[in-house]
Amino acid sequence: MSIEAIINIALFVFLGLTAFAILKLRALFAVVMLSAVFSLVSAALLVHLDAVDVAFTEAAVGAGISTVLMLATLALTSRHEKAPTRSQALPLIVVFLTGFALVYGTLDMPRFGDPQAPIQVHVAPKYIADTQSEIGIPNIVTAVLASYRGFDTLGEVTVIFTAGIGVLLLLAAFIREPEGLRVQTMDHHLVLRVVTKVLIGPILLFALYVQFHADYGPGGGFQAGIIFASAFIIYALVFGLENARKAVPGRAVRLLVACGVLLYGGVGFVSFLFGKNYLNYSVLGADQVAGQHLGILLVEFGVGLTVAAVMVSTFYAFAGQNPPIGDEDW
Amino acid sequence: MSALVTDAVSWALLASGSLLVVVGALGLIRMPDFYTRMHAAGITDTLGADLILLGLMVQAGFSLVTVKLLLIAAFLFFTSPTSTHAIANAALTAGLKPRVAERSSAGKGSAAPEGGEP
Amino acid sequence: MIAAHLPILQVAVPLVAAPLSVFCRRGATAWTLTFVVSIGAFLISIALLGQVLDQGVLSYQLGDWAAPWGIEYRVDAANAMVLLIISGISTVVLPYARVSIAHEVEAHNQTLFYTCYLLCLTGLLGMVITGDAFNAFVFLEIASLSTYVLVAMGAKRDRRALTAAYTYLVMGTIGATFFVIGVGLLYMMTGTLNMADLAERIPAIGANRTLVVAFAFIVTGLGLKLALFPMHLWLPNAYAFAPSAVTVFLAATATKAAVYLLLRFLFTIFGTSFPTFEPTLTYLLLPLAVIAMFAASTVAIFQVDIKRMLAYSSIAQLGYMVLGMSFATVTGLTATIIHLFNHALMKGALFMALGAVVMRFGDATIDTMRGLGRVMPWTMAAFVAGGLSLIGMPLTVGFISKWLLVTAALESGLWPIAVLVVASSLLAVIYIWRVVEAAYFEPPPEGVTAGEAPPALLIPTWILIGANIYFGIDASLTTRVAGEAARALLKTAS
Amino acid sequence: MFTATMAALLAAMILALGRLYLGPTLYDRVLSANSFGTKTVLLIGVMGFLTGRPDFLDISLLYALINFIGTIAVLKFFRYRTLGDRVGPSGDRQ
Amino acid sequence: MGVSDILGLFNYWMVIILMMIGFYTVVSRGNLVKKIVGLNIFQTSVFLLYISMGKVSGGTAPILTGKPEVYSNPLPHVLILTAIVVGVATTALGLALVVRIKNAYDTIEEDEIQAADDETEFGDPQAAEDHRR
Repeated sequence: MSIEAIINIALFVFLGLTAFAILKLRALFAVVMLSAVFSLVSAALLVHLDAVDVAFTEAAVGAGISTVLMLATLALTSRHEKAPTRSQALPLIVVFLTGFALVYGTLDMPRFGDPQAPIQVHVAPKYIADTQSEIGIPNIVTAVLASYRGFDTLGEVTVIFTAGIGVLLLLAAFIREPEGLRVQTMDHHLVLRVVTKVLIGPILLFALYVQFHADYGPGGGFQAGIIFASAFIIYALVFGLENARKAVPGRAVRLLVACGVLLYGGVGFVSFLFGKNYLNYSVLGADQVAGQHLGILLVEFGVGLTVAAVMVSTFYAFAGQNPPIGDEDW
Repeated sequence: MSALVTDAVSWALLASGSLLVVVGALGLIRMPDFYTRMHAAGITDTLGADLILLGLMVQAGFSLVTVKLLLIAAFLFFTSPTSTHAIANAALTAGLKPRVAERSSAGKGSAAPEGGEP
Repeated sequence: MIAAHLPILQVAVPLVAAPLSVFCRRGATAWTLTFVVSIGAFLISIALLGQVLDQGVLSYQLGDWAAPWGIEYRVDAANAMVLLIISGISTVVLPYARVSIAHEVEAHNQTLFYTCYLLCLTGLLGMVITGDAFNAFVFLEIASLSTYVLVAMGAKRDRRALTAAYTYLVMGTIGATFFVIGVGLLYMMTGTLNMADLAERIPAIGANRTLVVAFAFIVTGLGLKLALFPMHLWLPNAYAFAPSAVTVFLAATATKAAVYLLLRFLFTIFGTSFPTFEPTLTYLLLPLAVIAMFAASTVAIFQVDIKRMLAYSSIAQLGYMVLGMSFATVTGLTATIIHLFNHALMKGALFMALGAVVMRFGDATIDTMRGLGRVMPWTMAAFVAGGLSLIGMPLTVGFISKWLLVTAALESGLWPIAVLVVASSLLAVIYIWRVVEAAYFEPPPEGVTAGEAPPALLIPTWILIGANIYFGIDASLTTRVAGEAARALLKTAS
Repeated sequence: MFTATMAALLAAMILALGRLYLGPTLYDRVLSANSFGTKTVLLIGVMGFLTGRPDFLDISLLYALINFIGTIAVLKFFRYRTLGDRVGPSGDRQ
Repeated sequence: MGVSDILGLFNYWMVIILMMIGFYTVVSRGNLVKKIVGLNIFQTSVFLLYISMGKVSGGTAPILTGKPEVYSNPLPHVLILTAIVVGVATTALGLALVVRIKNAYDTIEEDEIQAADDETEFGDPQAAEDHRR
């Protein structure tokens, strides 16, 4: 067995153990930490399986944003799960049936890594062969994401936009009024404050790098948006939510959310002026490659804008809730 | 010749880094209470991680990869102790007492005094 | 020139309008924008249907990338019809929503409510029009996520809207994930995501266990989404506690889009020659449909909340649709597709009438209905007309659906099924009669004075009732289009 | 050599996972999760060298960042019970 | 079924085990947050299913290097990027709903919510209990 196979197996075993621990533990706090670990390990596995872009996103989403949101929810709800009271027989039967159906389905699958599998010989080879000449960027994933299947990505931005609007609709009314309340921040944590201050600049730079380097390496608007948002989140965590709101008010964030989607959708309409189909970027530049390049840059920027704004506004909505937990709970 | 030297240096760095990481992890699982575990994990992790990254840098030579490794090392160098410090601080202020023989009963009850904070 | 871009405009216009509506400062402005967009979408869908009937299948390649590599929009009679239902109902619901939503949703949420509504519309239209399996998933999720939020907006009236939305979210996500697993397995075996390309490649593979499992997962996932009988648990509360206008819109469109997607996967992609096609339809979908017709109708009889009663009735009606498709004949599919349309009309009207009651009294339990025949005569008349259509009285659209369904059953030689369809209508008589009895044969409670719902609610309700009767008398247009759609799905020449 | 480092990291990861599962205090869990994160950063780095394409270190950098934010969020959650600003007369603790 | 088959399907089987643990967490646990975590695991394992099928033995990440190389399939990566976004959107909405439910019911346990709902519907808890039997 090669070292690669061993890494593969080891990471899968880690995932299995983590998932099982999540199922078993009833301390919700530990469950959330474990789910972050689950995300990190699966992201490592994704790198191992050559999906660097996906790993990038999974880490930022699973270990980053989801964890922060879950912690916020725990802070507002409760941290212990009751022992299950219902009978577990029916769920167990359903799950076993589903599992066996899937295992049955694997028997006719092409084997792992098979270069002759149907998906390696039908649609995908064209992307690998033609990206250089048709789009002119080395990162094939970005090319497919933003151009060949650009409409899926427009849908993806719309999904995240929907989530942002949905969270606002659900939670906005419950955001606490800031006036007249004593605001307490992590001010006295001197070490944290200094380190955070030092780090925020580089984090923002890193976000820009990821945003505009997507053509050449792993990354793109989505990942950059999350990194950008995480700079704000860490600022809000350490220096207080009110200070963060002063820097970027909620209303502005809400409009930025819309701007990103509009930019992406609007770029699509430009092609109409030249008699081409929706989302054909080739018309944007002097030749096809230049046009595609510019188009991808624009739509990736739209994605980044919406994602960053949605993440910040979602964080505001969660973090601005009134905590119902009493001190004696601890 | 120089390839041999860089390899040897990098291997030495990687080996010592790995050793530290494993020792730290062992400490994390074997030590008796939170503060000792933190001691084991916090200190060895930072050094172990930076040694491993240093070893990789020696492997990579002068390239963009080295720059990125350097950034990661710098980042870990800053954040890892900060996190450990913050965790310890939080634990202490929340009233988690170190397991000390006998004398620990003195300051029991309320959390550590305000002055204990940085 | 614009005519060539109609397929994408159908989706892109509401999609771009959604972020635009965020800029509106007042709910009324957002409503106006939504209404205008909805009318636009309706006109586009009419034009699309016209084009399809004239020229046959339309194909639109997004970004000008050729089909299996890029995403393709593919419009034939089947999805053109569903697009028309969705955008048409949306256009009728919106004038109703303006008053009803202003009443039922918090003032500060009005603007974003319409953003969410537009997103829901976008998602439904997008998942119906697309010719790409994965793109269908993306838009399915846009529709679902916005639906969860729209349902939760009922929390101002009753906190149970929140739990209903949560249950819907969990069940819906499980359904969508099953769907994605199925699509993934299909992709694994064929290498393509384009529906037309899939349809070509699947028969070439022959008997394959992975494909069978893919089939099972897609059917189960979509079954969850369309509330197929044992997987319907999310539906009753979601419909009962959502704001009235949302209930109308969802009952008339959301499950219909899922039914369409199931039809598309069963008939176009897997095709009648797929090994598990016959057994699944005959031994799984048909019995489930029959059980749904009876079980859900029986449960409906015992409901106190009339909104929930109608929700259970919807599950029974979805049973009719699934029954029609399980015959796998042109008549059966015609019955299914025409029932998609007809059910949207009748349930839309019924839920609208109930919404008017909810607006006046705060709820719509059987108790509230007492004496309403005198208190709100026009609203209750609409309810009775819609109820008759639901039962399947001649001269209403309900009759057309049932007639076609019975014909299809007899054509397939399944006369017991035909008897069961008629028998199940009797259950509908019972639950509608309960309401009629309370409304017309019991006196209104003390202190309730006569007071009709505002015209803004009544006019849309009566438009739908009018459509119920018009298309019940002259069904030639709908039958022709539905027949065309059925033939397109079965790939038989028209 | 990379293989040995990798093995060491995997071993350390499983030990950290064990501590995360065992607890017993919440602080132990934060500590082990943080330590697990650091090891994942290193693992990705070494993995790049092992497969001969070490240019994906951006991911490691992101992990390190996320790990830090996660820890800070957890601590804020611990100390103030909310990710927003702790308010009210009760202050951060009596 | 030989050793090569077992190794060749190992990934898929592990993915299925993970999926089922996630799925079981969703359907069997009554805590609303735990259900969301379960959904996350379920979805993440679907991501691994897609990515596993795109891997080519000896392949490398689909970022062109200019040299002739074998690349893993980029299409599943693109699909999963979209799916991850859908996943986080679902998580955010689900958690927002949980927060609202906690505000409205003061609990996030399914059975307690059910009991509270029965009480509103049937008056007192005893009648609700009778009704369920």
